[in-house]
Amino acid sequence: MDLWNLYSGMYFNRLFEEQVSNLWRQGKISGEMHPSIGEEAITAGVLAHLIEGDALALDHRGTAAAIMRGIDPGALLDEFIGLPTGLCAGMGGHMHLFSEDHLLASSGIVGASGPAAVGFALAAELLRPGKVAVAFFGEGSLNQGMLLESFNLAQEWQLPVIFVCKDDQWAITTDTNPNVSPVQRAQGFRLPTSSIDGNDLKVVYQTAGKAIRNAREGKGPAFIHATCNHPEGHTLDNQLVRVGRRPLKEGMAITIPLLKSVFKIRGAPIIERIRAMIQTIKMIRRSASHHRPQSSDPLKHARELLIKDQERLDQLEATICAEIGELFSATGSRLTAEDSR
Amino acid sequence: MDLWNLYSGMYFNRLFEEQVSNLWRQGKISGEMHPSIGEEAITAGVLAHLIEGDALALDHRGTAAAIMRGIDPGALLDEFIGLPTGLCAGMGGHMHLFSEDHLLASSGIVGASGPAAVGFALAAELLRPGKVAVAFFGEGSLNQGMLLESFNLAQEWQLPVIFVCKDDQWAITTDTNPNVSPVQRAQGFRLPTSSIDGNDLKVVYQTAGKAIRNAREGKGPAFIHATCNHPEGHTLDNQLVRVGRRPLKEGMAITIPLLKSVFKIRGAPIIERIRAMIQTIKMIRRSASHHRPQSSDPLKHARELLIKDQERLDQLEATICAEIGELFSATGSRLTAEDSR
Amino acid sequence: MKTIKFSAAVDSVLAQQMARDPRIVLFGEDVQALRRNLFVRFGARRVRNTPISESAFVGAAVTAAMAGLLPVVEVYMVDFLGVAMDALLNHAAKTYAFSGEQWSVPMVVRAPCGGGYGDGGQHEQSLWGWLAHIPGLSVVVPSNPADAGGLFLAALEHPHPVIFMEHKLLSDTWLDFLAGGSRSTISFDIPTSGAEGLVPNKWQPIPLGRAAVCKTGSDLTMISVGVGVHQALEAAKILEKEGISVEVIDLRTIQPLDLETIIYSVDKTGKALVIDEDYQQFGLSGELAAVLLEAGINCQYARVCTEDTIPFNRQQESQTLPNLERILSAAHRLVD
Amino acid sequence: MKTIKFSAAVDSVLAQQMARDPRIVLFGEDVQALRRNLFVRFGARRVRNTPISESAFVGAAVTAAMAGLLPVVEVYMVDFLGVAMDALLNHAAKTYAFSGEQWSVPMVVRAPCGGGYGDGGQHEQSLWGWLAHIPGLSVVVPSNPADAGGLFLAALEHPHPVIFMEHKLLSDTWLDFLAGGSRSTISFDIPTSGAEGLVPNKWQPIPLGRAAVCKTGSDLTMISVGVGVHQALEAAKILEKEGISVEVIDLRTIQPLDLETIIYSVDKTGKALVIDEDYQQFGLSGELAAVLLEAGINCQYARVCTEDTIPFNRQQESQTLPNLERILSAAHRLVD
Ligand SMILES: Cc1ncc(C[n+]2csc(CCOP(=O)(O)OP(=O)(O)O)c2C)c(N)n1
Ligand SMILES: Cc1ncc(C[n+]2csc(CCOP(=O)(O)OP(=O)(O)O)c2C)c(N)n1
Ligand SMILES: [Mg+2]
Ligand SMILES: [Mg+2]
Repeated sequence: MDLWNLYSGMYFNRLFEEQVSNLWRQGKISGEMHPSIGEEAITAGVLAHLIEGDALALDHRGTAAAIMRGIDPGALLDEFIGLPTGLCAGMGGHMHLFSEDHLLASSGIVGASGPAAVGFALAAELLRPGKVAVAFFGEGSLNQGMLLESFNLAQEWQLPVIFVCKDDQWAITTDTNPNVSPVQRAQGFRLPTSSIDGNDLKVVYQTAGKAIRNAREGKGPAFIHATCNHPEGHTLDNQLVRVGRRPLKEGMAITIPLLKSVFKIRGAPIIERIRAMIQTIKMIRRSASHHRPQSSDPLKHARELLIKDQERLDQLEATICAEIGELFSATGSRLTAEDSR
Repeated sequence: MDLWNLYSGMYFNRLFEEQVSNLWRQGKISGEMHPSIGEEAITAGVLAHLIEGDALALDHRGTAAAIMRGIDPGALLDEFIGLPTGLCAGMGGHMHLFSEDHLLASSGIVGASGPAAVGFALAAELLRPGKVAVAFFGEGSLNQGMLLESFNLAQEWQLPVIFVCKDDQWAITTDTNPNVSPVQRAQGFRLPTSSIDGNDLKVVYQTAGKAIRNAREGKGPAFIHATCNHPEGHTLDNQLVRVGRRPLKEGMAITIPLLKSVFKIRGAPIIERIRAMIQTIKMIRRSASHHRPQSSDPLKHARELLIKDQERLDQLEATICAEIGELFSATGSRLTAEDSR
Repeated sequence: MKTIKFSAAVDSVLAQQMARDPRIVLFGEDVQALRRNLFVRFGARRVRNTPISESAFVGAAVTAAMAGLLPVVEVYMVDFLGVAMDALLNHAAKTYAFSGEQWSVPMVVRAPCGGGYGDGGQHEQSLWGWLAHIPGLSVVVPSNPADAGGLFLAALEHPHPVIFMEHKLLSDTWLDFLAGGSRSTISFDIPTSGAEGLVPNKWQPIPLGRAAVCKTGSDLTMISVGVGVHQALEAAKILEKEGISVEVIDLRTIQPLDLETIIYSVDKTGKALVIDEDYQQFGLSGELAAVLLEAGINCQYARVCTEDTIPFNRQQESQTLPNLERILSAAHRLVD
Repeated sequence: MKTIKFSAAVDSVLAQQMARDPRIVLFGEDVQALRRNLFVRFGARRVRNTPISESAFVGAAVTAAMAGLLPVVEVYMVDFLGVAMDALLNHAAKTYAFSGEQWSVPMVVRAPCGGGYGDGGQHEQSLWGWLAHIPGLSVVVPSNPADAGGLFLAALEHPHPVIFMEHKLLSDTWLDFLAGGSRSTISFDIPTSGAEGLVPNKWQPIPLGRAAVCKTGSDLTMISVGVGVHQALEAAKILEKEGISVEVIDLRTIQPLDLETIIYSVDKTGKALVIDEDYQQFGLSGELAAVLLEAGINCQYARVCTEDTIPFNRQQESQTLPNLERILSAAHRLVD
């Protein structure tokens, strides 16, 4: 495992997405924005094992995987902005990344990465023996029928698919039922499973390595459950996160109508209303405590593994910082030039 | 458990469906025909516990359940024929049976009975506390996303749904992968499960009783896996069954083109072809051995429990026989009268 | 009369009716958060979060309706009905017919639709003409708060399944949620009179199948729905200055169509311009041509619709969705 | 030239192309049995049974195509695409556009369609106009063995997704399978020249988007597809005896439409009668009206389509699907 190399991809992605977030906040990127910040160790640990000819099926949160798979960051950035010079000529945006060269496809439809990986793996079996397909998806997607079907199909056809569930415990505003075990669900389809701390790069690397090796050898699919945390919440600046971060300003906008509603005549018995109110407050609180920088940050974690060689680390980070700076300032001036036209 | 009563429903259904099969062969019923002959013990054992206000979601093979739930056999028969006097005014046919009075709905879409039962159960929880919903489906349906999703939804909402998987080991021409355990799959969704011999009326009765009692008491959904056999195969007179029964005549029609194809130049390596040929022959053989009357016939089984009182049994059967005779001869003459008009 | 916002109008009718009619239940992903004001008032039994399992919960709504409830089932976007299409196509739409018209399915699917905020082609579709193809479904697309409330009330009173679509450009809550609308740095082409407007003090149902003539005119009839209605009105204003008198019809419901209003108007003007944000081919714009021809109206006809997958790039997006420029040039071609 | 049956023509092209092009794989429920002649020749790697998981395996076909295969994915009936609609609507149809036209999806969905054999409304739908609404999908509906083979070859050569539909009334194998067609006691209204017919010794692709003029005439143009073409020809024969000269157009592909042929013919006859087994509203019949009006053709127009959920009852079924009687009376109304 070349830790330096992996860390450098993770670090690059973090800075990249932070800058993307800025651009988004500046209104240079339209629509929603689902950062993958926080899942860098999962991405790096899995992708470290991929070789040319392997395929990747991504969900709505595919930035880190696209970056670490080697897609040109400039093309990616331009795609996010929607420029003709983007990876997909500005047609897709951050949820619809496609690169035939990398056999990389993403989708904004929850669960779609499962069938997509199965199709990629089928092509691998017939055209590129020894190659594999990886599907990334969140734990919320485990409720989407097509993903469940794809577990079974991969198993029936014994295809080289690695299903990677990035469990951040949230699906937008819904925090995962703690009684649900993703691993148990995957076992229902006879998939070999592992459940790991997705913030721990080494563990991800080892687990993914084994699964991918097996898949290459024709031993069929596997399921990896890896926990993580998305400090930005579901999308940049979504209401839940805003309330968590600016409780006074944003909280009031939510609280006043809530209080009005809870006291309206006609409705559920008071006890049910109180329960609903408490549940709502709890959900907002939990969201606030989850959706902020965490001590478990995978980047911090990985960094500690390298801190022994502080000098090299500093240099690496400085280099990447400079690269990112260059990329974004170039793009920034291009955008400004266009704006003024 | 009123064995006599249950047996009488089973016996009635068997004769009813045999007569229906005759009418179908006579061309009086159009389209496909999926007999439920062979699953009478499952139906009887489960339905014995249902009371007014309980709901039933059926698949394409719903005749036995409709009969034993108390739908007027005359209306059912007319529906199968497509008469305006049918249960659904002849609009649905045997795959689309609907009775609001019985809260009974069926669908020809594989897996649809799962979501349907969840909706019925939701209405039960809110409008008819203590009432339950039963979903019947085959083991092939366990691969359909919406059914899997419905397991989870019923569990999340803790609804009174009893999911009953009638495992006949076949989905049309596909015999079940013996490595797949329906129970394991259901456990993936945290459903309490039982796996039983669906030809054994007593066992079905006891297992279903417990599951339904729990559901009524608000303890949530359950999954019952019950084996059975459909001696008629997937549909009446389908090609696989015909080949099994009339190997000479029907077999040749299949074999000649097969042989021609297997020896065509260009195609898979010979070893793969031979494997495919063997698999095809095996499949036809297995179908032939499955799709004929079995010693495990649930009716025989149930009958043995009553044989002590041979006299009463004879009388019961004679009565039912007469009822069926009357029903079908009346319908027969109506049809003839219409034909001659 | 009071002034409220588009989605607030729907929510207000929903709250009013939930208070009156205990059969109404609301479910969908995150609705306890998205409709939190209903949640804290009506509780967890009637306002339910679902897993991300559209085919199961839309399917469940069908039988819940059949068994006595009146489900309002909400999906994040109409685009995501792809995964639940069987429940609509083969169950919601067909049960009444299959049962010999004995058992009906009173349910409402509430679905945001439409584009114009840069979210890409899997999240900005309209699909109203597509859904209306299926016999047994009604499809409602309001263009302003008053219609949204009145039509939603009618949808709740309708004994058969209704797809109720809220254009995201008209809904401040959806724009906040899906377009980062809270950013001061981004702006959208929001039709102000559609996003916010006067509504009656007491809601009255607006019958399904009744179009609104938003503006009368004599030279040309523009027929549209949703955001397109506002574009048509804007175009009409400009054309009016050129001396072209435009009649603007807001269909309000796609299925059933208000044939009478459509035919009467085009018969009068002799020219029909359909502005349809849904895909052009095999959809609403075609159906309007057919009903005109069937009525024996010989007219000049043009359409401005969405012809392709909607691009993410904002400029191309606005070229692909109907826009003022395309509407004006089509109108000119018709009139010259 | 030789005479073969409808589905055999498709199978024959499929076998020929599988022998030539190793990228072609075939999968679907029970295809190892249903296409057993291909199975024993091409083996289990290329002819694959699937579980009953349409959304997974149609979805998988999309990326399999993107990664270098040419999947022919078979579903039991077009009606069942309801459960797989997301794969078509949001993936197969959109990937080429999303990728900036850099990555295409060469796949063929083979789906039996149509009614007239008494199998009920969830199993007899046509849905071709519905599918054609989605930009990015081609939709092919042949009416005879020669077209079936030639169009299937073109579908295999097409770089984008094609829905290839086989009308069950034209396919003896599907009728056996789904209608108990092996019974001597039952009969269907099978268009004989559609179910069996002459085909070329060497298959040539028939380009998508090229209609066939099956019969020329001067008073009235009938436009149809699939079984409707045969009904139109039958009606034309009867009308001819009354002195009414009918031109009959077989569209063959719904998407793309052959505008030229349609417009030329209706311009000539001044009268268009659309016979469409798919649902009437918001579909093919409407689109044809629109393209005629857009071309500035002022014509008389009528349509005979399926207006409602298809009843199981054979008599009502035949009243609901287009039939000769309805076609003749519509033609008379147009001509008188
Ligand atoms: C079929 C479908 N339903 C709903 C949505 C809306 N949606 C987008 S992301 C998301 C939550 C996904 O949760 P998870 O899979 O855990 O991924 P996460 O966002 O937490 O990384 C939902 C509901 C969608 N895109 N597709
Ligand atoms: C969504 C869908 N796909 C395919 C079919 C065609 N089909 C009808 S029954 C059936 C097999 C069902 O097998 P199983 O659930 O085991 O029930 P069984 O017929 O064995 O009782 C199939 C594939 C369908 N009706 N619906
Ligand atoms: Mg998540
Ligand atoms: Mg079975």
